[in-house]
Amino acid sequence: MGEALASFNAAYDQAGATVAFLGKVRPDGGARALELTHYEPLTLPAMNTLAAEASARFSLSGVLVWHRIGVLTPGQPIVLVSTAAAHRRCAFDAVDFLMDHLKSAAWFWKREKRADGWHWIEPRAADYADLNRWK
Amino acid sequence: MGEALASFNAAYDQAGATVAFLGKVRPDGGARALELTHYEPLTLPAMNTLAAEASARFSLSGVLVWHRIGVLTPGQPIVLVSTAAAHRRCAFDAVDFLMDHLKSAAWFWKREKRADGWHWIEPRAADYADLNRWK
Amino acid sequence: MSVRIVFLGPLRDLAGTVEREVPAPLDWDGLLGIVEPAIAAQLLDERINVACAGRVLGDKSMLAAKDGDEVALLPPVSGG
Amino acid sequence: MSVRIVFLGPLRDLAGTVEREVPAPLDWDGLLGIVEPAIAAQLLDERINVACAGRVLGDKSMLAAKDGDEVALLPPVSGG
Repeated sequence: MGEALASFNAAYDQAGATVAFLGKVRPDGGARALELTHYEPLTLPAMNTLAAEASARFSLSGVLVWHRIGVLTPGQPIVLVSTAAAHRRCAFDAVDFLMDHLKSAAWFWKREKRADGWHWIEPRAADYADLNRWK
Repeated sequence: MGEALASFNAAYDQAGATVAFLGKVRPDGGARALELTHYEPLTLPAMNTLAAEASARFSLSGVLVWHRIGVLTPGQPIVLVSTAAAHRRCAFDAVDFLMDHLKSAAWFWKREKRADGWHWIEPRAADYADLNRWK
Repeated sequence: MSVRIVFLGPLRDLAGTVEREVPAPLDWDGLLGIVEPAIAAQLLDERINVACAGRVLGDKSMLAAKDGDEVALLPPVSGG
Repeated sequence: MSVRIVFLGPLRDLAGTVEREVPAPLDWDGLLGIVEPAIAAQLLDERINVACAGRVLGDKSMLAAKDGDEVALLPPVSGG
């Protein structure tokens, strides 16, 4: 995370504001592992489209979106989003926008391993409500 | 910035969400330099109080607040704020809260060097409006 | 002359497999007839998307997969 | 027996100095009388805060600085 942000920040040193979000696996409810799968033919094109949309909508100087796949354990990073803009509000809103879309509009599926086996995680109603804020 | 965030993040690896904001000197309107002064007997105690308030209000696992003083040139960092929390919304709102307070309720004064000399920068009406959101 | 059906997320468990080769061409009715009834029932849910040859269909009932196409069955996502 | 007055931000330019030693004790009327008229006018603005001995006064008119205290005149801040 540190290196990625340091170089992202150096690349956009004339932008007044840089915001970063890092999401990690939480040790909630006895979850032992999280598996993220994706559908490769759609994932990257859709993320590129999403990043371009955020960039135009919030007048960004730069945008970085990383999302991991595979089996991850508590404490490991899942997603890193960073934006650079002239003003704080745009950089903030863009990260918010990107995260809301990555949570319930990008081609990833999440399941969680608990003591009794694997459980798929569906987006919650709140995630859809978050997404609808941007429509 | 990279090292600070990497170690901050490592310190709070069980928190699901880390948000960071970095504010830099913008090369706006021909500004050649920015000077930040503070009142030392108040600065650090007030920042500690502010960080503690954010921590309690947004249930943070961790909070980092750095603010520079002295003469800075365009592209140089002024302020770095980072928060760790179980959930994204809390980490986001806490950074927002901290930045609004650092802009118009912490003991810093800013002046800008333009072609015709130094000019003091007063907070804008929008900065006070941002601050009032939290009251 | 075949189409590959790819099952994503929880549909993978329902199908008991990651992917399946079926004869081409394949349209919507053909798809509903060839998958397990439990999956066919899911496909009728509007939250389930279908992609063909790398494009998500705006109207999945217009599916028209030809030889070599990959048809992906996409349940509600949950990233981040 | 003195009090140090510290001028912050733009008040520094108005005062033409960073700080000034004045006789202790010093109260609100004493402060208004001892600073330049332009600064006294500023001090009446409610957005100007006054700190004494490291504490911001809730009511600056209650200023009561004694020997050795530092009195800081704090105009509206602009950090970040």
